[in-house]
Amino acid sequence: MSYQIKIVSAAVATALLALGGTAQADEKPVKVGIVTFMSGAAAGPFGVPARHGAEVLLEELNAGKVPAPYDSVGFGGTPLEFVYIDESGGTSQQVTEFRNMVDRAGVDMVIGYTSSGNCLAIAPVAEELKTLTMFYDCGTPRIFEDDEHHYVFRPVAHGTMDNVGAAMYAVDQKPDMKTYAGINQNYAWGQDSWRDFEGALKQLKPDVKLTTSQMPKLGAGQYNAEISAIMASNPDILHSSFYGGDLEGLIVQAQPRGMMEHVPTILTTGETITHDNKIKIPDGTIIGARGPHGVFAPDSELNTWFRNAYQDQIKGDPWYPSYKMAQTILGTKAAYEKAKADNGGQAPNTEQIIAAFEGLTFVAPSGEVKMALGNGHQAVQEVVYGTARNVDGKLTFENVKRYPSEVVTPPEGVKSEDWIKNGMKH
Amino acid sequence: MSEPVVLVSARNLRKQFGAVFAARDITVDIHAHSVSGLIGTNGAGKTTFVNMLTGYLKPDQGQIFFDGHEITGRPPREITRMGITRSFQIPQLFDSLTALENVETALGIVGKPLEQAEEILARFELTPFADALAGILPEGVRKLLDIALAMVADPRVLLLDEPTSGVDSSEKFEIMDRIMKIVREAEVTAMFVEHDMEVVRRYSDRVLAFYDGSILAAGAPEEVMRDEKVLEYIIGRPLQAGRPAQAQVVQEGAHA
Amino acid sequence: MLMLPAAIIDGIMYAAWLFLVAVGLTLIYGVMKILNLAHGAFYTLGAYVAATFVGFWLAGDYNPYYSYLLLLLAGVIGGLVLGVLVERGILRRFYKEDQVVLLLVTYAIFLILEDVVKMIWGVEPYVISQPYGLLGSFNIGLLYYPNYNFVILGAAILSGVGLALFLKLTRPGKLLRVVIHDREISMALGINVQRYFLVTFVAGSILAALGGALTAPTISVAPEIGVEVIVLAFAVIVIGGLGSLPGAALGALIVGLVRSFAVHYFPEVELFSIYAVMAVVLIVRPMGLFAAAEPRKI
Amino acid sequence: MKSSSTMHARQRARRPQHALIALVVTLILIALGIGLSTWQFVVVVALSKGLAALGLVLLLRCGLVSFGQGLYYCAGAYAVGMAMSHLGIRDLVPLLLLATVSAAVIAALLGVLLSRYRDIFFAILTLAFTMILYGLLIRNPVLGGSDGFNVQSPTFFLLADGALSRRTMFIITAVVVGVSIWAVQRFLATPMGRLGPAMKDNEIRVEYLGASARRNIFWNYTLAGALAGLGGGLTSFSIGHIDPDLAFWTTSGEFLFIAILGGTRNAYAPFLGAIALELIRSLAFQYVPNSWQIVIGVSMLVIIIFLPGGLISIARLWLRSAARGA
Repeated sequence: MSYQIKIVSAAVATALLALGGTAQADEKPVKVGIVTFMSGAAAGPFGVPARHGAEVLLEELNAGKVPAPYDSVGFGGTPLEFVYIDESGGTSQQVTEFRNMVDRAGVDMVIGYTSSGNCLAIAPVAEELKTLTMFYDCGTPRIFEDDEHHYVFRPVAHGTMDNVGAAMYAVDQKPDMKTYAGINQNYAWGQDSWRDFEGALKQLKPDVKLTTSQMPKLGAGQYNAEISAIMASNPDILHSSFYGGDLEGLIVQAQPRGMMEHVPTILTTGETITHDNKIKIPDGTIIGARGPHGVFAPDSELNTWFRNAYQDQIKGDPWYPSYKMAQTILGTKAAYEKAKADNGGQAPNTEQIIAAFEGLTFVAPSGEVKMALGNGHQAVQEVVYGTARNVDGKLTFENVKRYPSEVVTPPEGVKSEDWIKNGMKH
Repeated sequence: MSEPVVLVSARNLRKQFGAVFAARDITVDIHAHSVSGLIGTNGAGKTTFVNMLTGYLKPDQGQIFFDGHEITGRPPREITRMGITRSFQIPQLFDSLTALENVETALGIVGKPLEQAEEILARFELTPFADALAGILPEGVRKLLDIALAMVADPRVLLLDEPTSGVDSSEKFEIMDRIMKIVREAEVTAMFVEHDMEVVRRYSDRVLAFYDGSILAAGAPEEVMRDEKVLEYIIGRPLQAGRPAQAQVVQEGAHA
Repeated sequence: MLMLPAAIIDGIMYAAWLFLVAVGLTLIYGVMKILNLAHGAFYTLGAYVAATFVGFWLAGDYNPYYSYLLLLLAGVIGGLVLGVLVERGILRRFYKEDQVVLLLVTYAIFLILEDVVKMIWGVEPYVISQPYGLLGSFNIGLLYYPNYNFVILGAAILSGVGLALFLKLTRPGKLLRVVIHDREISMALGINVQRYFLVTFVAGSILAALGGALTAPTISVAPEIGVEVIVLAFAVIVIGGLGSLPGAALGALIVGLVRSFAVHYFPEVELFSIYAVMAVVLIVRPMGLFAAAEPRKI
Repeated sequence: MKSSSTMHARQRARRPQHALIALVVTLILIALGIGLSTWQFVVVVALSKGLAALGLVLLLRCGLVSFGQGLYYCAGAYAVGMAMSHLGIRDLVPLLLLATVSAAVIAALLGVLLSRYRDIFFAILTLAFTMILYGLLIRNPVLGGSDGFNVQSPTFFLLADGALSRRTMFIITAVVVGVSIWAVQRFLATPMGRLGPAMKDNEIRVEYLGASARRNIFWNYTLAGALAGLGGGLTSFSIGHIDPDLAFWTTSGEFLFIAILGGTRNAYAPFLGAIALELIRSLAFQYVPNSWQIVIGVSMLVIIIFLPGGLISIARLWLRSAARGA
């Protein structure tokens, strides 16, 4: 109730200001809760670069420095205010924080969440509180495949394509492969990634044989036995959805033993460790970025702007989670502004933003994004893989292949698991 | 008095700790309503005997009967419920509860109304300490409270393990007077372990003299204390040898 | 084939590492009867100090072989400073409390130290992998093992044997055994128990920090690395028997070999939880494999 | 004699008040929750955790520290979630009963074993058991693995119209808590309930008074499990999502913290502790977002040193002086 009133009054205020011409300093901003991991294992690889992405967007959008079609200040002329929340602490903590943001901090909408568990838990709460919520990173397809949502959007692709794409790339690059192996963390992310990869690979090349599937627990840290087991089983290709400290630890331990030189390794989140030269990635390692993000983002004016703005402000390269955050914020902006236009130039209410967001196609630094699944609430995008090659001490990518969304994502109404099982047909 | 009834009967009890015999062969009958004093040097087997009777230790050999039922090796709580209770050389109290709450807890376990707690404290002349925490009471009071807890269940047999050890010698007789008054009133069969021969002489009907895990002599106090072997092995020559044994006990209590 | 020797080597190396990270925990428990939940945080801190020292050294283009010395130094300095601070600043006030209250106290210390680490070093991982590969490697067929593993193995053996000899042969070691056996008696004998506690806690802290420092080159140093370590160290010493040095060694070998053989032979049968092993051992032998029974006095 | 009669009066007065005080506390809770509606959710979460901590209070009174209370919290929550999705039960009453009973059954089974253990070994074994459940759940894709799954709002047969509103859920939670407080206060007044502190002090004496320490621990443990199961069931409604984290040992650590913070003197204490923790956490998140663990850790140490009786001891002093002033 009070929320609706707030929105309407904000809308009226915005409309009056809009009539007066330029945005003014005392205008009530659009308040957005930004939720990313600031502690725990997912902070370093995902949470921190994503938050940096949000910080860059906030400054650039409020200064009106983003290129067209995003050149208006904030959202439709109204400046933005971000409230940053740490995503750690578990679902119970996150549900509490989400309610606090809405009930007490009075945010207008929420953008965030890397953990699939958190996304699953937040979605019904967002519905209950009628709060527009955009997921920027979490991978599980269950969000829109198991449930329908009205207030929840995911303007980035879900995780199925990461591993389907990985399987396709493996087959493309090694058409005569006979064996495969995997090392994934023993929790939902690792289990789902492995299931999708193995399922897709078996569809593409039914005669491949598994040598060993290692599932150490999250944060195990010591992988020497697993590395021995993988090397002893001598597979043609190795799949891993490791990330963050676990991924770096695996590579550090594999390096002096030559595992990754010996066995080409697919790292589905590998892009996150390509930036700061902490770790030498062996030639031949197959790197993914969970979409056309980061190093695989296509050349465009938007991409150049984002990369430069990010480098200026953060003093480093944007990683794929930074891109996904930027894409989510810009998608929301696109929906907001479309809704505003549909509303005769007045600030839209939540329902109007939702109507505009559903099925929207927008551009981002990572290229074109279509809200094609989940009744227009779930984006699809291409997936990109490339092979690492160190040239003069600099990491480059060769054999970069882009798989369009139609090939790597199930069509509307089909569950990812069934789609893979049934041959990934369209 | 009518024909004495044997209430507790121990047959050939043996208990060994490693190479040491704590009890070699203890056979004894305890008559109903008697008060027995258990004497003997340290390590003679008195406390082991008490511990076996109350189920803390299981004898390696032999049998214990109580009122015609065998109770050998039964756990303490069962033996307690059958009617044999005890006090301890180091009082076993609930130190963070008040004296009153100590007794109430005991009453609760036994299933008696808690209101009786004050009467029981009064009976032991402990009423002034009712609201004091048991952990900070003086040793003599703790000893009495320990016995009060043992009496809550209306036992038929009460075993007292050194009721006056650690108590100032001037208070000894006062404490024993109180205890024995209650014991006699309640017509409880009692046994007490004691090093002070004067206390034994004054309060027991019968004396069991332990030596090296066996009973050296048993009988009326005067009789046993005149026994040659008892004099030689346990009491030593009157008055001189009783003291060191006692001092040893106090030392033992200090760090246990 | 390759599998059996690989499984044994992996198991032993993992066991050596486990022992190294667990020995401080069992030492502290043995002497002080404190199960130090903050042990993992000491490990983390050692790893961070090492990462800082070595990172600085390598950035300066100095002789990389000295970085091994820096690892050692990081463990000793990190453990010493933290151990003294925690023992003198916090733990000492709680010695009169129950064992279980002390468990909560160390849990609180664990929570505090986790945040302290984040405040000092942030959440982004540090990688200082150069010392790991620098010593070359040996191989069995296809399988290459970095020689750095011998550094861990050596440190484990040295700390274990060293401690055992110290307890057995030296005068302070013998006195320490008295403290372990009976705190009250040793106080009555005039042994300065407080000082032995400080020294023991600091020694345990140094061992934990050293474990972290020596592990640092093989991992990515992140704030949460200690959580897994405390779990493993815990399991190792519970299985072996709390406070027992040979118990810790046996526990480490059991956990190490079981894990290694599971990884090599039954990866599809998910490695049963280490907690299950722990529970089974406690059910069968309620005090662990090597613990001395405590006499009860009445 | 005089002191004796006042003691009698004190004892007699103690008993009939349980129901009344529990009722008043429940009504105050409901009034506060409805008055401060933005805090309603935080209070509901705190109350559910308070129930689990109440179970710990029973154990702590016996001198036992469990690092595994999360096992039953999780079991209760999963019982609700599974009954909803697999059995189609939507009504709150059978769901909460199921949560309580299934947790109690597991607790009873493990209690047979755990009642043999004391001190640190009890703590370690309880921790091991909760982590075994955590490990099992994480590997179980049918139950959503580590991501867990969502739980719908329940219905209530007395209120015909569909899923319950937040406010109704709040009132129901407050009433459940009120009833639990009353029941536990009653239990604490029974001989077995009174035995707890005695067990903590001296198990030998307890045995030599004819009571079984193991049996007593068994019942306290089972009851503690049941309370945590009830709390877990309520949590699954308020959070609307359950996952294996509920069984992770840090969840149990949080319950312990709540119990220590509140105190173990009576059944009200853990709820005071739970609400205080949520307040501390909210404030810490607001003012020191990156070091709230330090705040929690330090307050834990401060409580152990300066306030071993927990917050309830302050509350009692305050109430007593207020009563004297009135």
